Amino acid sequence: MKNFMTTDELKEMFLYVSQQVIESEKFLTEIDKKIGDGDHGIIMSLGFKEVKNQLSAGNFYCANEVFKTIGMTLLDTMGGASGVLFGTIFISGIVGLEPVEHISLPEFAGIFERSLAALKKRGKANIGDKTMVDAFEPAVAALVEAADKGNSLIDGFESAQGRARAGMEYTRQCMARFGRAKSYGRASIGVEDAGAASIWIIFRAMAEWMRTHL
Amino acid sequence: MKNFMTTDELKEMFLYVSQQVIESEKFLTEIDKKIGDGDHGIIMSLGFKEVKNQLSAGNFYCANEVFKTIGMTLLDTMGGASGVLFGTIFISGIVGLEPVEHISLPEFAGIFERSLAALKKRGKANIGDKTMVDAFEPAVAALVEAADKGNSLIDGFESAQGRARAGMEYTRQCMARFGRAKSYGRASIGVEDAGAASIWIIFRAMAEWMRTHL
Amino acid sequence: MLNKIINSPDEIVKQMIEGYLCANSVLFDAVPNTNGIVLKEKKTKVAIVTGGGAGNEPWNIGYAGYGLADGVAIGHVYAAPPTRSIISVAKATNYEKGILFIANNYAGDVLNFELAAELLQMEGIKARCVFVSDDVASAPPENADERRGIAGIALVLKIAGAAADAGLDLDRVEQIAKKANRNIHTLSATTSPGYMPNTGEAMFRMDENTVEIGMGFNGEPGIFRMKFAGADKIVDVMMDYLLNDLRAEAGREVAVFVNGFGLTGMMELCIVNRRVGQILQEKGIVIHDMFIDMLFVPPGAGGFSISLLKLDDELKQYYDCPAYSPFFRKAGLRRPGVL
Amino acid sequence: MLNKIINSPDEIVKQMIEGYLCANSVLFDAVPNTNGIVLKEKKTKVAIVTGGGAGNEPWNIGYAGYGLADGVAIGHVYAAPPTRSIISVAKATNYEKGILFIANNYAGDVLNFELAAELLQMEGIKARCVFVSDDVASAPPENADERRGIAGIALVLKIAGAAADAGLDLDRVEQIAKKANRNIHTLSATTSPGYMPNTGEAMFRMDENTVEIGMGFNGEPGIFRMKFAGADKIVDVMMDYLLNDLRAEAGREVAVFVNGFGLTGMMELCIVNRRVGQILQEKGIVIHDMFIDMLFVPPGAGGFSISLLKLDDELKQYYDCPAYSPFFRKAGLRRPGVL
Ligand SMILES: Nc1ncnc2c1ncn2[C@@H]1O[C@H](COP(=O)(O)OP(=O)(O)O)[C@@H](O)[C@H]1O
Ligand SMILES: Nc1ncnc2c1ncn2[C@@H]1O[C@H](COP(=O)(O)OP(=O)(O)O)[C@@H](O)[C@H]1O
Ligand SMILES: [Mg+2]
Ligand SMILES: [Mg+2]
Ligand SMILES: [Mg+2]
Ligand SMILES: [Mg+2]
Repeated sequence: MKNFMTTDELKEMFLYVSQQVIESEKFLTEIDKKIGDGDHGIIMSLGFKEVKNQLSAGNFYCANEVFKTIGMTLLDTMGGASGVLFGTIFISGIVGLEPVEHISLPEFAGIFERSLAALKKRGKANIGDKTMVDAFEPAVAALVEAADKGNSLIDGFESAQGRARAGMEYTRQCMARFGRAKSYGRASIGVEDAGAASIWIIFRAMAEWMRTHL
Repeated sequence: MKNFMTTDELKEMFLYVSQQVIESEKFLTEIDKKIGDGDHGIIMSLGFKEVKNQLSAGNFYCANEVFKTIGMTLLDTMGGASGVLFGTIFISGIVGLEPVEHISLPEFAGIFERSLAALKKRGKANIGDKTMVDAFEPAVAALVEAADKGNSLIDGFESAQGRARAGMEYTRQCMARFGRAKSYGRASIGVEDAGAASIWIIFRAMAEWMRTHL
Repeated sequence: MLNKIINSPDEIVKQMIEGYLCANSVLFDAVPNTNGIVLKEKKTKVAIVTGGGAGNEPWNIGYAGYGLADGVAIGHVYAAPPTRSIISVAKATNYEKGILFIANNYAGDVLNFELAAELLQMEGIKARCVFVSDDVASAPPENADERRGIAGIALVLKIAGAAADAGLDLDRVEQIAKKANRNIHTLSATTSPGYMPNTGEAMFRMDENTVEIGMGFNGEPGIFRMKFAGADKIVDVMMDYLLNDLRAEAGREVAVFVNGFGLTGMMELCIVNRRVGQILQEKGIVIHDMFIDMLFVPPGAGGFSISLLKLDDELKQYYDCPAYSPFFRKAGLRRPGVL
Repeated sequence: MLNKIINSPDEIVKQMIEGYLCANSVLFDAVPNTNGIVLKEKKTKVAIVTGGGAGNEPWNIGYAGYGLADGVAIGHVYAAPPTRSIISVAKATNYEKGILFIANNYAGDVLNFELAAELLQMEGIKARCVFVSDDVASAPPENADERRGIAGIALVLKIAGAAADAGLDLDRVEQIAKKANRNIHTLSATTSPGYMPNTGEAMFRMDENTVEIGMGFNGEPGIFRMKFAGADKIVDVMMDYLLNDLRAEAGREVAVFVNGFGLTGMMELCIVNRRVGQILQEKGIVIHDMFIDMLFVPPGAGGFSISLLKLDDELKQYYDCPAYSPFFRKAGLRRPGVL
């Protein structure tokens, strides 16, 4: 098994991720309807449909370009709270980064670590506030830990997707403090957060792709 | 059994008639809803509520005044097609008539005969057009026949209410050619006409009052 | 059953008028002892008086205004106003130049407005009636004068109002109103039934997933039923029928009014309007003006109507004038944005 | 499930804009490559740009106009517009005097409009944001800046639009918009749930015979629930809460805006308005103006909102100006009937 990805492979992986998000439209919308406004699945799917178009159409000479294209496309097409936030997740991690042609676990960990910081700065949410941060922060921590330990790429992502999932499940017990869900107060307890679910779907899809293609 | 009514009795009878119409609101509205706009019961009831007020409040020295008060009140308060038409039924029969203090069958027959003519002139409907004419014309004919034969007041009205009822039932087989029901075309067949039902309710109430009070 | 936000079915028309006047006392007076309102301003011109049953607001309470009617007589829910009420409203206007009654062509309205006109004439007041019959679904072209009136009355009134404001006499205003009525053709699509404004009961039953074209607003059957299809498909079918009835050749100028029912939102109406515009453009019919509003609103019903008004220079001149009532506001076409 | 008169959920916003522009091409241009419109007229003045998720039309497509916003960025259904879209709309206005963004206080709108303002500032374009937070049910007075924005944005925009038209600079227009926002307090009553504009699904479930006070338009729980009661009872409860929050003493002047949801008709709104007027009169609060409209319309939902705007001389001066958009028309108060 390879322990890195070429820029082309990265693009292929994110095409697969896009497809998985698109197919989760109903699932995400159902969650968002319970304690939100029911648009999350729709705009995630709209955003990633366009990501698919942009990635398929483009030629990328480095990983940075792939991330940037995804981030800008999400920022430009999605709207909603999650448009900015998912845009941030893909863009902020590569700001100032030297072109990376072959991306391996340490780079992934570094990129997502920086974007986590940007996300928290922009959105002001912390763990326990029932947002995508609850899934993203532990997933990023898993990547960093795995990179520090010198684990393999695939191990890093398997662990990250598991932690994202646990984070998503953890949001069930939290009371929402951001976004529309906040209005539900204590009634938001018991339901997952839609943004956290999206994070898990993305990490799960990345791990899946790596498992079958590397 | 008396064979005439005093002006006071006439007023009492129409108070009873009003009450019967008011209590038929739902029944009439249901009919009008099937092939009309569902307002017939409501406006009949509104009109006759006000008739009750006006009759209770007034002192009448002749039958003409009672008829006129009822007719003007209906004309002023009901609206709809039936406001004008029921107004006509009570007003047009007494136009130019000498004051009548004691009213008996020939006067009733004469009044309603004239108002039938006015109604048909105004509304242009004839027997078979599925309107109140289908109930009113045979009821009036019954009064005229009974008066011609020298029958009693009560016999005249018993026969009139029976013919009004038969007329109302006959409307079931007719296709509407006037009013909103016209739009239903052949679909109006099978349903009674609301205005014809009102006519029957009025004649039935008159006969009932006479039977129990004269 | 729908909970209606009212206090009592018997009082709804009276309380509606009180609430409307509470917000608009600068413009209108109540007509004493009846359900009617009149403009405070009493210009010396032909007075336009309209009216009809309550229930499809803003028609008719919202049709009194500048460049519109001078007074409105409001009947009970779906019942034409009583003759007396029409007369009282008429007498509260400045009627020295005569009165033009404009109402919809329903038995009750015709009976009451005609009787009111007769009684006023007996008093020496000039009064005429025009009954709007724009609903192409309600009778074939050869019996066009038997057609019901629906959303088109908004434009007939607006044109007559402008003609009266322009100082034309009763004969001319009447002629122009009649021409506007002949030239305006409306067809509606109903996708779900409305609710009685006084009781909240469903007005009729309708199969889900059906669209009925030309249904009366109380559920009177239309000309045909189709399975629910996208907006464009519904509009295509309607425009076909409507254009066939209108007989507007390419190059002819028309005004278009897309009117929404209670349950159908502005988003849907814009999408409908888009297709109407495309079709007219394809046929080479010239769109002089196009507007989307909710002026004749069967409460709680899903659906809309399309009105096409064939214009000539005379009608255009009056059509282009601004009109203002708190519920019926249309800017003039000569200076956009100025009512 | 309600059949929505649309063509495809993915295309509704785009097609809505096309249909709106088809009717109103004299006034507006489409902003290329995004869902946005701008006024054709480019006055030299502070540019006002608004936007938000589609779905509650006429908000926000109908809020671009004279005396209103110069441009509107329209997001997908219930989703804030993308930052890029806001920037594109902003750049299509005449922004030389700076841009004031006015949006509602939802996470998505705040994130996107703030980011747009930051990015514009980086390009040297002056841009500020005001987020409207009028929904008194969504947070207690001590956290008033956390409140959601609902129908009140109509008046904040209208006031800011008039201030910009009057030639005030960006600082002053921003201050006035913020003051208007502080002074406007809205409370809503929901009697039945709305339907998703794109799918026709019921937005949430609600017990029949219940009224929920202060519910968010997507079904976010309100402050209390009551058994359905007559219009006056509902208004009494709402006005109590609202006046307590507003702290308007007797003699204070207010403007009143009664806004209807999709399923509730003008008749009901007039009856609601009647009671609002009675209560204000009883309390000695001076009604400077009162209007009934449907400007923020959760589609298919039953209910309404009441907005009270506390006025001072400065706000009144701008409040009184006319505003005109095809879907949001309010005559000026100085010459009734003139937009
Ligand atoms: N301040 C925030 N920080 C991080 N995530 C947030 C924040 N606000 C909202 N979110 C995330 O956004 C998701 C909602 O996104 P979406 O439904 O697309 O937007 P909207 O709330 O505008 O409808 C929530 O489930 C939550 O995970
Ligand atoms: N031209 C007419 N001549 C006689 N009766 C008529 C005529 N038009 C309507 N009607 C009667 O009026 C009744 C309907 O009255 P109503 O429901 O009160 O008025 P509307 O049709 O205006 O709603 C019909 O049932 C019919 O009996
Ligand atoms: Mg959402
Ligand atoms: Mg009827
Ligand atoms: Mg009727
Ligand atoms: Mg949203």
